[in-house]
Amino acid sequence: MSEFFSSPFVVLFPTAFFTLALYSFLYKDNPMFKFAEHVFAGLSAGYYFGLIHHSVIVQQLWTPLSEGTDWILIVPTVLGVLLFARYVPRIAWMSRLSLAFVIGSTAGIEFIRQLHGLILPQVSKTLMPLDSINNVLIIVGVLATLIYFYFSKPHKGVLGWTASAGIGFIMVAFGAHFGYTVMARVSLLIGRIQFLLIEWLRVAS
Amino acid sequence: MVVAFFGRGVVVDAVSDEALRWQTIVGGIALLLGVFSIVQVHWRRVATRHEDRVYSAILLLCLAVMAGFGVFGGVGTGSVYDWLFENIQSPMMATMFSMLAFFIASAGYRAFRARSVPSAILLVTAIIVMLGRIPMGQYLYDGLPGWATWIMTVPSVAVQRGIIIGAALGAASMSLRVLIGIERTYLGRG
Amino acid sequence: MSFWQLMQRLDRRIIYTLIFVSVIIPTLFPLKLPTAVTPETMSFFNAVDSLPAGSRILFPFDCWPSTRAETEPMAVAALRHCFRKNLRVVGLSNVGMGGPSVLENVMNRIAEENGKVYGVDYVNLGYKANYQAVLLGMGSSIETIFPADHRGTRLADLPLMREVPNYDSLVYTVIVSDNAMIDYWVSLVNARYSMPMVAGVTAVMAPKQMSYVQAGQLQGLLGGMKGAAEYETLVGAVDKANRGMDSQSLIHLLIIGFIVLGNVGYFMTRNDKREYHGERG
Amino acid sequence: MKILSTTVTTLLVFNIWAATAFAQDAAPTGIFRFERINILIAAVLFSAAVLWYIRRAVNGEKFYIRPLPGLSAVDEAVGRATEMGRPVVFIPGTGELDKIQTIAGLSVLGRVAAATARCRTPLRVPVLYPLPMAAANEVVKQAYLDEGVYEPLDPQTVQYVAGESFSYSARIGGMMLREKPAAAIYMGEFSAESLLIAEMGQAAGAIQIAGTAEPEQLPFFIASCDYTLIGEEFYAASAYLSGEPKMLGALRGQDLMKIVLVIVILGGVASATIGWGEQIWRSLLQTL
Repeated sequence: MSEFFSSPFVVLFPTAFFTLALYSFLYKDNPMFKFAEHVFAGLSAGYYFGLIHHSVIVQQLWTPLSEGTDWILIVPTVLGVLLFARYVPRIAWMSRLSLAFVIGSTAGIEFIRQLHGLILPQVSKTLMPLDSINNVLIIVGVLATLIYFYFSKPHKGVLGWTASAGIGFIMVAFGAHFGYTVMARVSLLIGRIQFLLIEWLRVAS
Repeated sequence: MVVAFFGRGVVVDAVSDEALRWQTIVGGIALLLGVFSIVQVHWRRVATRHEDRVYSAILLLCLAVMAGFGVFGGVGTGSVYDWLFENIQSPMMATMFSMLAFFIASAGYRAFRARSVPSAILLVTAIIVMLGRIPMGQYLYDGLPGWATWIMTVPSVAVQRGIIIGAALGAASMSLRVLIGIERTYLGRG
Repeated sequence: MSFWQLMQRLDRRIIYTLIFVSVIIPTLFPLKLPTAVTPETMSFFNAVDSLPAGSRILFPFDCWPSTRAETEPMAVAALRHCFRKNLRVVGLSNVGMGGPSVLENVMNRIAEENGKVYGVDYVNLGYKANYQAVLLGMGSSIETIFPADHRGTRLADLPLMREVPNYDSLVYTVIVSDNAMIDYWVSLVNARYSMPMVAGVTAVMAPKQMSYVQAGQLQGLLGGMKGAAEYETLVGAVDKANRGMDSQSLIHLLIIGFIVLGNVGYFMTRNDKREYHGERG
Repeated sequence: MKILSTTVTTLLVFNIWAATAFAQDAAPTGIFRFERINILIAAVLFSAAVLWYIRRAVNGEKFYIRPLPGLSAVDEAVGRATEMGRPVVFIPGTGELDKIQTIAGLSVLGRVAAATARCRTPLRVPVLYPLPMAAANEVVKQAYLDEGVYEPLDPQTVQYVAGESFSYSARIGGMMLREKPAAAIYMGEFSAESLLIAEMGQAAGAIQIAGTAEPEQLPFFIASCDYTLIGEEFYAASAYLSGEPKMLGALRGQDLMKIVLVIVILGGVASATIGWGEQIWRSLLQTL
């Protein structure tokens, strides 16, 4: 009896159950999927809560504050607490201050990052001599794609012609990427089926 | 403008580091808002005897259990928190991820119709690359895997680069619009 | 409704069922479809095959459990090859969650199969945070970075590790990676310590990594499950990857078949648009 | 409101200043990083181009902007939802608020929320992270107020649903099948869950409009959605939808920079090919 309870079938039963419950959704919505879906959402929110509690609230906020080394952290704490102002109608606008801080700093950081980290290096990589078919194609492809995004004129004449070349290139790239990704996604499915058939049911080896 | 990026020194670096650290902390505290939201929605379902109230109760229970163990019961290997993650949550993540195998097939089947020249190009490259990836394709025509790799390393790279440059221009312009305050739906139009 | 109209708007569940079947059948009954070996896999095999017996190699397994279906077969085939050639393997992982335990599991299984002893023929160093410090630090002293192995044994108590103070005593590196760690291995360890290396990466990453192969920074490359299957064939131990490739071939052909049928249907019924409302833009 | 704007402006000035932490590498000493002067020039040029066109727009100049089919579809989608009496789902991506794509998505949300408020069509905004949720809440609340809808927001409108992207997708899938939204709009940063969400929406019969700057996810949106905004088009979406001259002016400035980049590429390629002067172009673009 105890052998049965320590068999992989029983030990892995919860894992297998939830795996099958999620797959059942592919057929149609059903109580088993609904159950799994809500358990999944609850667990993951709880997991995230635990994670943030330890890695942010305790490690980055509480510890430095309680050691009295980093008083400046009171400012983000206040900004964080201000987010809850929206539950008090009279001071609800204050929660926007915190959001303005985050959105503003993001915009500031991104403005330079896009120029420094993306535009300049990507353009720089494209400055290649026209000494092979591949180089020519890459340069033409980059230019055509870029021109496809030009907003200020209708896509007619030379611009229209270039933009059509651009959309052609884009479709080649997207088709290729799509086809290429099939294998990676099927691998994931194979992994789950191998779990069910080999590790759990042990009907194959 | 943008002094810190071009300047250096103790004060400047400290301020910029601080901004990122603050974002993390504000985000951490905001998590409580998220929990408020989830509890508000599902508690109401339980209280108003909504048809899905049982599921909502299950969700709240799982949330409480997982968060409770996470905060009070330790998170290391061998803890309940870790066990629940390893045996329930993580396999469910893998299962959802693997559903993409089905969806990539249904999406491809439905969308890849040669209705226009661009969609015909899309369709043909997708088929060439798919054939180039499997041994069967190589038996059909020896050069197929080479073609597939060439498409991935030449035209595809060019397009990625074009999209990245274009998107970066768009993102920089977006940031600028936020910074000078003309793009602020998030603060109202006042 | 004609056959071609039917082919145009097949219920998605029929597609799902066929995909399930295409995975389940080869898992239960291997079809043993042939695999053709690509040059990158061939050079991966040759590089490992030409190492003299007894050589010490580094074996980083930088993978998340979610890509296990692709990465584990590569690790299995590579370790089989190494142990059969009597190489001695120092494993580690730069992915904290799940990496070291999958590696431990695979190493023990393949070692047992080949009669290899832990501590003498192979070691699993486990995981340490801050990969840049790990990769560079191991160049001067492995023991400073990993005072103990994954099982908690001090390195001084492991005969293999006594012979390996740093990268100088390791002749080769075989990497299995599902993330950008591979870039750091190439740009830090290959570039600074001129450590020769080969790598197995996921299918999605493979095209980008080809540039390292062309530049000679990687001496060979396994791309995803396909690379693993080819390598299994070369090592002469057909296993999960080949079975997986059977499913892969079936599903790829299935999708291509559906797309072709859908298109034939589209052209056959293009003229009677009134009956067809299944699709938008 | 005045005080608020002033505070925000102060914060923004501070933030531009703070906008750096990602580049703290060791470099030669000195107060000013002269090796980065090219980036300063690029930043100034870019800002100047955008600001100049905004100024011209404010002075009443009209600019032509090529129509984007995906965007005219937004109104159509909201209209369809109203007719059918079913909700509109909006997902501002699955990124944190520290991603510019999330902010761009939220700007589009403002326009969509205004449209749904006008038609009194229910809106569902499930969000993956708490901070974007708080921001989405403000955006929707403001849009409703601007359209004269004063009832308090239903907590179901903007909601936090799960702690990580796969459980999030599972919840979205369930929601799609049960509530059967008439329209689904996905604008923001997405990773692998893009196709999960879009196929589930497709199965639920929603008209779908997507926009993202992730090159990896675009093929899946193209396959699964009715309209897809690619990269730069996605960032331009909120400007298009607002129709404000200032915003369209900004797009014009961005286009001018595009022409500059095309010229730089052509010039650099020509130099590299004839083997003369390549270094000048390279030093223009170097990033240290």
